[in-house]
Amino acid sequence: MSLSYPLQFVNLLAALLLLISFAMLSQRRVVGLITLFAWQGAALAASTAIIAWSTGQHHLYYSAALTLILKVIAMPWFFYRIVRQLDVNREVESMLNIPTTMLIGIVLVIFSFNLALPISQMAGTVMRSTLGIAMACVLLAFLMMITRRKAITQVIGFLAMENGLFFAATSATYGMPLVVELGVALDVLVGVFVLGIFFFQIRESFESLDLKHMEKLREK
Amino acid sequence: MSTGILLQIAQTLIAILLAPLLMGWVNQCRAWLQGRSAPPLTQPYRTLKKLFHKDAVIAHHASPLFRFAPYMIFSCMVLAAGLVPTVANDLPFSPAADVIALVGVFALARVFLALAAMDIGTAFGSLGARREMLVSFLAEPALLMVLFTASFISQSTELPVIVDTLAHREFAIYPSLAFAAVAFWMVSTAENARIPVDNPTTHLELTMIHEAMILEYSARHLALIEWAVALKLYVYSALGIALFVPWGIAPQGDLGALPLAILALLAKLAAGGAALSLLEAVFAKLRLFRAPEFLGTAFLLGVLGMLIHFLLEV
Amino acid sequence: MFVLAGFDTHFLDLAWAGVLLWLVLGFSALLAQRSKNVLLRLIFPLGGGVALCMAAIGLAGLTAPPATLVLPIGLPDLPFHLRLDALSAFFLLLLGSASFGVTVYATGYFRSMKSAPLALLGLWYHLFLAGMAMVMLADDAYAFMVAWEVMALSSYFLVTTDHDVPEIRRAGFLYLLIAHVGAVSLLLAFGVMQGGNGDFTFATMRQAEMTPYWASVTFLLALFGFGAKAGLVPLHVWLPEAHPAAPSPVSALMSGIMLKTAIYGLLRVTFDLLDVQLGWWGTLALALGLITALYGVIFAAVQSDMKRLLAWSSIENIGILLAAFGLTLIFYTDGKGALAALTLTAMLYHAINHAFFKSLLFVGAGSVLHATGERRMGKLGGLIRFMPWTAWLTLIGVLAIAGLPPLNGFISEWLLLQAFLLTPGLTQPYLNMVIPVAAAAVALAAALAAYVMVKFFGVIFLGQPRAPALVHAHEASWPERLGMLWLAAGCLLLGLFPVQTIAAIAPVVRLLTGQALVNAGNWLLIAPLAAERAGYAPLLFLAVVLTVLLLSFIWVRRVYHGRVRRADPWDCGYPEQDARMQDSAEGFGQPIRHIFAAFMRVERETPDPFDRHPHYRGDSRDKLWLLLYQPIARLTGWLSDQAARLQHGRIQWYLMYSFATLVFLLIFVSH
Amino acid sequence: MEIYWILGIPLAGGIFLALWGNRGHAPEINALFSLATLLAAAALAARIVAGGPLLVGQGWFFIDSFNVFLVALTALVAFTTALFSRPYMRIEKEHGKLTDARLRLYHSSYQVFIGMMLLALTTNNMGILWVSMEGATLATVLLVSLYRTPASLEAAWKYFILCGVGIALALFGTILLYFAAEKVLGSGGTALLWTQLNGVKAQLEPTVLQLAFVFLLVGYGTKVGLVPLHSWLPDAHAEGPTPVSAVLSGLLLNVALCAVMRSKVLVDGALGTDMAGNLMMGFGLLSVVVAAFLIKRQTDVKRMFAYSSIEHMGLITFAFGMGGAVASFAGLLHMTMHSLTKSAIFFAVGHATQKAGTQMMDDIRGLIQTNPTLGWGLMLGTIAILGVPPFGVFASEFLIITTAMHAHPWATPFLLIALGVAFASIFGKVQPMVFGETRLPRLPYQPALAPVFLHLGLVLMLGLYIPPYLAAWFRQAAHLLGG
Repeated sequence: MSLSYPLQFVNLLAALLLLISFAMLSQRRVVGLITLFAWQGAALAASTAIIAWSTGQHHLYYSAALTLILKVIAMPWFFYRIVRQLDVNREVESMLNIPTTMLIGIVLVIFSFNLALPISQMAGTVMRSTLGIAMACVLLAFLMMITRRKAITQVIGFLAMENGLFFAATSATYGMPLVVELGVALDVLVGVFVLGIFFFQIRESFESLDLKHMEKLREK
Repeated sequence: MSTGILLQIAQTLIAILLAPLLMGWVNQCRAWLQGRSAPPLTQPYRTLKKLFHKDAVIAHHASPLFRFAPYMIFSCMVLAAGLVPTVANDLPFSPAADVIALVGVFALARVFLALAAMDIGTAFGSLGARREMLVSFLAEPALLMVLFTASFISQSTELPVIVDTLAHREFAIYPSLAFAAVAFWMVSTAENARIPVDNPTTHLELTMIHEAMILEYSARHLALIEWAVALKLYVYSALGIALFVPWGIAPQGDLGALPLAILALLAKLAAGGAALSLLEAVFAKLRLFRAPEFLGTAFLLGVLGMLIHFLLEV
Repeated sequence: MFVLAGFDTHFLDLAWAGVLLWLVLGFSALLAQRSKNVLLRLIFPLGGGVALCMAAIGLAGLTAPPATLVLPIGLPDLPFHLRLDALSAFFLLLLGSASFGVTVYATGYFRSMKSAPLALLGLWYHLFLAGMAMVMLADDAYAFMVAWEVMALSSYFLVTTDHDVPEIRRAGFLYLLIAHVGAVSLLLAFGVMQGGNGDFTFATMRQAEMTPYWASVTFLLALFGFGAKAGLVPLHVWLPEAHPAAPSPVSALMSGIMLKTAIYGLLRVTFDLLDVQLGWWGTLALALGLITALYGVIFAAVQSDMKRLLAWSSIENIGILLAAFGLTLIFYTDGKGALAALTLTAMLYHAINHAFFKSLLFVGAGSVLHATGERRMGKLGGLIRFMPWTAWLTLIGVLAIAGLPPLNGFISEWLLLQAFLLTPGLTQPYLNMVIPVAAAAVALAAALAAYVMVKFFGVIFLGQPRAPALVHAHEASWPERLGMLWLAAGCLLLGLFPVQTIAAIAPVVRLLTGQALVNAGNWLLIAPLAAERAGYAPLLFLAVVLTVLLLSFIWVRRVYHGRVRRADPWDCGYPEQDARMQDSAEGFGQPIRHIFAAFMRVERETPDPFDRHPHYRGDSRDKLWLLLYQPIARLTGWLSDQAARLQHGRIQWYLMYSFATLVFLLIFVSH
Repeated sequence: MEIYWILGIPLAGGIFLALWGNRGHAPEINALFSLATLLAAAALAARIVAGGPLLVGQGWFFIDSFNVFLVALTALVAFTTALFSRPYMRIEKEHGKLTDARLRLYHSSYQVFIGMMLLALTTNNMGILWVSMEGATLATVLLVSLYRTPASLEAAWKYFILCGVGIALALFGTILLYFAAEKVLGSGGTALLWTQLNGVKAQLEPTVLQLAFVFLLVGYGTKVGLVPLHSWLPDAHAEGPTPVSAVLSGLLLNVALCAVMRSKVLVDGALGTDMAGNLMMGFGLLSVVVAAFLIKRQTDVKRMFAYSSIEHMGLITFAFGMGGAVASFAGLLHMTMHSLTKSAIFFAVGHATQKAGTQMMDDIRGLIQTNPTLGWGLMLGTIAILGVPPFGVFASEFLIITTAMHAHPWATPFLLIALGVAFASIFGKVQPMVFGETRLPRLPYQPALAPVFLHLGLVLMLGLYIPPYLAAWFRQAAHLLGG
C-alpha cells in the first residue's frame, strides 16, 4: 500500500524517535542526554503537527504546541539550569555497560514489534506500524531508567517514556480527547516542577544526585 | 435369695476369719523351706490380738486422714473379699461390683494407704508411698488385662459368671489363660508385697516398699492394716483360684455341693500358699528399678493373653 | 423443669436471654470499676445465678424437642441462627452447673484484687461465659465462629491478667496464636461444608451431600481446628503454659469447660453436620486420643508446679475423651449402634465429670495459692492441718479424677472399659487386634492418673510444711468453700447416681447415634446391654463400705481401751526430723521420669560436694518443642530472609521488578 | 448537585489553605473543609441509595453504588484523619520537626489529595481517572518528604519514580483502551467514558484489551501495592507523617484498586474468559504470602503495618479475582473494614510513636500503663486487623476464606500459612508494646483518640450487624463488579 507523503514523513519521524531513544540509551553525558531529549520532543511535536494537518484533527495542533513548549523549550532549559547549578554533568558508568544495554534494547524492539503486529493489522488509522515503535520507545526509556544511576537521568528517562506514550496516543489514535491531553500535560508540568524541588532537596541532604546514596531504606 | 444373702455373708466372714490363717500358713511354709523353726499357724491371730490391746502412739502432726485410713483400707478389703466367689457361686452382692470395680477397690485402698504414709512426712513414709504407686501403676493395668482375658472368654465382667463359664460349662483349653496365669502370679507378688518385688520380712528400710508405708502405725491401726494385708492375700488367692482353677466352687443354688466346695477351697488355698512360699524361696528380691521391668513384662503378658484370645479362640 | 417441656422454644429464648444477661453484666462490671463491693457482691453473684439458670435450661432442653431462633444481627444474608437440641442442651448443662460453682468461688477468690483490674476481669469473665454459651447455641457457621473467637479472645485477656510477667505474656501469645490457626482451619472446614451459595446455616450443611473425599478433608480440618483448642498432642503446647497463667477460677473454666466446647464442636460436625462417616476417622481419633492421654499423664507426673500438673492432666482427660470419640466412630460406622451408644455415653459422662473434678481441683489449688502465694509444690506441704476444708474437698476431687469408686471418675472409665470389652465381632479384623491394646493404654493412663493425684495431694496437703511460712496459711473464705462444696457434691452425686445420669444423657446419645444405651439394671444398678455381662451399683458399693467401716470402728472401740499417746514420729528412730527429708515433688516424679525419659528433655542441676548451698533442680521439658515447633520457627525465619532479599533498597532493582512483571505478563497474554 | 460540591470543596480548600498559610486555626479549617466534604458525600450517598446510579455533566461523572460507597468512605476517613492530625501535627511542630511553611504545604496538599481521590472515584472518563491518579500521587509525594530527613527524601523519591512509571504504563493501557474503543464508538470524548465502554464491552477487540489490561494492571497495581510492584509502599508509609500514612494505606490503595476493578469489568466483558480474574488472584495470593513473611522481620511499627496493608490489599485483590457475588461482596466489605481499621491503627500508632519519640517497637513498651485508652485502642485495633471476631474484618475474611475453600481449594494452604504467620508476627510484636512494664512517663497531653474508637466502633458494629441499606448497597456494587 502506498502512504501519502506526509504520513510517510511521519513514519520517518517515528524511525527518528526510535533512533533517538537508542542514542539516549548510549549517551553518557547528562547534557547530551538533555539535548537528545529536546530533539525527541521536537520530532514528536513535528509528527503531531503533521498528523493534525493531514487528518484535520484540529485539537492535535494544541497538543503539538504543548509538546513544543513543554518538551522542547521549557524542560530542556530547566534541566540545563539544574545541571549547571548542581554540576552533575558527568554520568558515572551505568549499571550495565553500553553494548549489553544496546543488545537488550534491540531485543525489546523486536519484542514490542511482535506484540504490536496483530494490533496494527486491525488498526483503523492509516498509521499502522507506529504503535510498535511507540511501545518500543516506552520500553527503551524504561530500560534507561533501570540502567542509569543519577536521579536526573532517571527523570529524563521518565519523560522520554512519556514521549513514547504521547507518540502512541497521537499516531495510533489521533490523540486522546483534549481534556485528557490537557490533564496529562498539566500533570507532566507539575511533575517536573516537583522534581525540580526534589533535586535541590536531595542535593542539599546528600551532596549529590547520585542514587547510590538512596539505598538506606531496606530490609536488614 | 435369702440363702444367697446368707451365703454372701458367710463367705465374707469366712474370708475375714481365714485370712490370717492363710498368712500364717505361708509364713510357716517359708520358714520350713528356709530351714528355720516355723512359728505356729495361729501366730497372726496372736499378733493381731496383741496389737489391738496396745496403746496407740501417733505422731504429733498426724492428721485425721492418718487415723481414718486403716478403717478405710480394711473395709475395702472386706468388700473385695465379698466379691470373689470362693465356695459358692451365687453372690447376690456381686452384681454391685464387677472385676473392674474390684480393681477399683484395690486402687482405693492403695491410694489411702499411700496418702496415709505421706501424712506424717517422714523420709521413709513418702519413699514407701512413691514406690508403692510406682509398682501399682504397672501392676493395676496388668491385673486388668488378666481379668479382661477371662472376661473376653466368658463375655462378662461378673466374677460369678466367669467362674460359671470356666467351671461349669463344657471344659475347654484356653491358651490365653496360660499367659494370664503367669501375669497374674507376677502381679499378685507385687500387689501383696512379696518377693521378688518386695520383701515382707525385711528390716532394711531402704529396700522396703509396703513396710515403709506403715512404719508410723502402731497398735489398733497397725492391726487393722495387717489384717487388711492378710485379707488382700486371701482375696488374691481366691481370685487366682476363681480364674484358673475354679472347679469345685458350688454352682448357683446347689447347696449340696457346699461341703465339698469348702474342702476344695481349703485344699487349694493350702496348695496356693505353699506354692507362693516356694516361689518366694527360689527367687531373689529384685532391685527396685528392676521392678518396673518385671511388672512391665506382666503387663505385656496380659495384653498378649488377650491378643492370643482374639487370634485362637474367637 | 420437665413440666415446662411443652413450651420448648421458651428454653431457647431463655438461654439467649441468659447470654445477653452475661454480656450486660460484663459491661456493667466495666462501669462499676469504682467499687469492689458492687463487683463482688452484685455482679459476680448475678453471673452465678445466670449460670444456674443456664444449667436448668440445659436440663430442661435435654428432653425438649429442638427449637430454633433467628436473631436480627449478623451478616446481611446470614443472621445469627440459634438452635437448642439435646446436644447443645447437654453442654449448656455442663457449662452452667460447673461455672456456677466456679463463679461462687470467684466471688471469694477475687476479694484481694484491686477494683480497676477486677472490673476489667469481670468484663472478660462474663464475655467468656457468654461466648461459650453461644458456641453451644450457634446454628450457623458465622455465629459459631464469632462465638468461638470471642471465647478465645476473652480467655486470652483473662490469661494475661498479670501481663507484667513475661512468661504470662508468652503463654497468652502462644495460646491466642494456636487458637487462631485452629480457627482458620475451622473456617476452611465450614468452607467445604457450605454449598458454595453463601448459605452457612447448619441446616443446609446437614442437607449437603458430600463425597467421602471431601467429607474426610472436612473431618481432618475440623479435627485440627478443634484439636488445637482441646490441646490434642502435638497441638497441646499452649495448654500447660496458658492454664496455669490464668487466675485460678479462670483456669478452672478453661480446663473444665472451654476444652469441652472443642469436644462439642467435634461431635456436632462429625455426627450432625456431615452426612457420611468413615471408619478410619475413628481409628485415627482413637490413636491420637490414646497418645494424648499417655503423653499428658506422663508429663503431669513429672511436674513440680501444681497448676501445670493439673493442666497436663487436663490434656490426659481430653485424650481419653477423644479416644472414646474415636471408638464411637468405629462402632457407629461398623453398624454397632448399641456399642456406639455405650461409648458415646461414656464420653459425655466423662466430659461432665471432668468439668466438675478438674474445676474443683483448680479452685482448690487456687485457694492454696491464695493462702500461701506459692505454686511450686516443693515449697508446700502439710496444709491439711491449716486449711482442712480445702484439703478434704480437694481430696474428693483427687479420688474422683484418679478414677476410684464410688466417685464419678470411675464410672466413665468403667463404661469406657466395658465398651472395649464388648467389642469382639467388628467387621475389620485389625480392629479386634487394636482394641485390646487400646484398652491396655486406657488402663495404663488411669493407673498413672492415680499416681499423679497421690503426688498432687500428698505433696501439697500432707506431710510437714516445707516452708515455715506455711504455718500461717489461712483457710479459704466462705464463698470459696461454698463453690468447692458445690463442685465436690457434683462429683459425689454423679458418682452415686449413674443410672439417672445416663437416663438424662440418653436423648443426646439417641440424637447422635440413633439409639440410646439400654440399661438392663434397675434404678441403682447400671448394667449396659445385659445384666449378666457387667454391672455396677455405686450406692450399694458405698453402703457396704460404710457399714463395714462402721462395724469395724465400733468393734475396735469395744476391744480397745482407747488410750492414745502423741509423740514425735518414729521414722526408724532417726533423731532429728525435718521437712526437707520428705519427698519433694521432683523426687516423687523421679521414677516416672526415669522410665519415660525418652519422651522428655531432662535438665538437671546436681550439686557438687563442695557447694555452700547445695540444691537440686530437675526439669523435664516437652521434647515436641525441639522436634516440631522450633523447626517450624526456623523455617519461617528462613523464608522471611528469602523474602527480604526482594527489598534491598536499590531503586533500579525495584524498577526492574516492574519491568520484568510487565514483560512477563505481556508474553503470558500474547500466547 | 452534590458531586460538584464534593469535588469543589477540597480543591477550594487546597487553594484557600495554600493562601491562608498557617496563621492560626489552619488545622481547624482543614477539618472544616473535610467535614463539608463528608456532608456532601453523605448527601450524594443518600441520593444514590435512593435513586440508583447517576450520570452527571454530560456523562463525565458517573456515580454508581460501587464508587459512591468508596466516596463516602474516603470522605469519612479524610475527615477523621483531619481531626487526628490537628493535635498530632501541633505536637510535631512543638517537637521542632515541622515549620509553618511545611504545615501550610501539608494542609493545602492534603485537601488537594483528597480532592484528587474523589475525582478519581467519581469520574466516568478513564483518561481523567488516570489524570487524577497521577495528581493524587504528585500531591502526596511532597507530603511523604515533609520532614526533609534523608530517609523521607529517599522514600519520597522511590514513591515518585516507581508510581510515576507505573502510572505511565497505566496511561499506555488507557491509550490502548481508547484505541480499541474508538473503532466501536468513534473518535472523540465519548470513547473513553466508562459507561459507554461498559455498554459495548462485548464488541471491543479482545487482543487489544488483553494488552491494555496488562498495562493497566501493572500500572495501577503499583499504586495498590501488589507484590512485586510494592517496593515503594513500606518506605513511603514508614517515613511520611502518620496522618499521611493513614490516608495512603486507608484510601489511596482503595482508589487504585477501584481503578483496576473498572478495567477488569471491561476486560471480562470483552474476553469472556476469566484471564483478568486469574491474574488478580495470582497477584493477590503472592502479595498475601510475601507480605506475611516480610512482616515477621519488622522492627519499625509503621513499616510493619504498611506491610500488613499490602497483605490485606492482596486479600481483597484475591477476593475480587475470584469473582462471584459472595467474593465480590466480601472484597468490598474487606476494603471498608481495612480502611477504617488500618487508619485507626495508624492514629494510635502515631500517638504512641510520638510519645516514645521513636518508631522502633523495642523502645515502645507498656502503653497500657502510660495511657490505658491508647493501649487498648492499639490492642483492639490490632486484634481487629488480624481478623478476630467480633470485629468486621473477620466478617469479610470469613466470606473470603470459605469461598476460596469452596471455589479454589488449592489457594487455601497459602492463605492459612500466610494468615498464621502474619498473626504470629504482628501480635507477637504488638503485645509487648501494649502490655508489660514500661520506663516511659505518662503521656503529658491527652491524645485525640475519638477517631480511633469511632472507627473501631464502626468496625465492631459492621462485624455484628450490617444495616440493610448498607447491605443492599454492597450487594448492588458486588453485582456491578460482575457478581
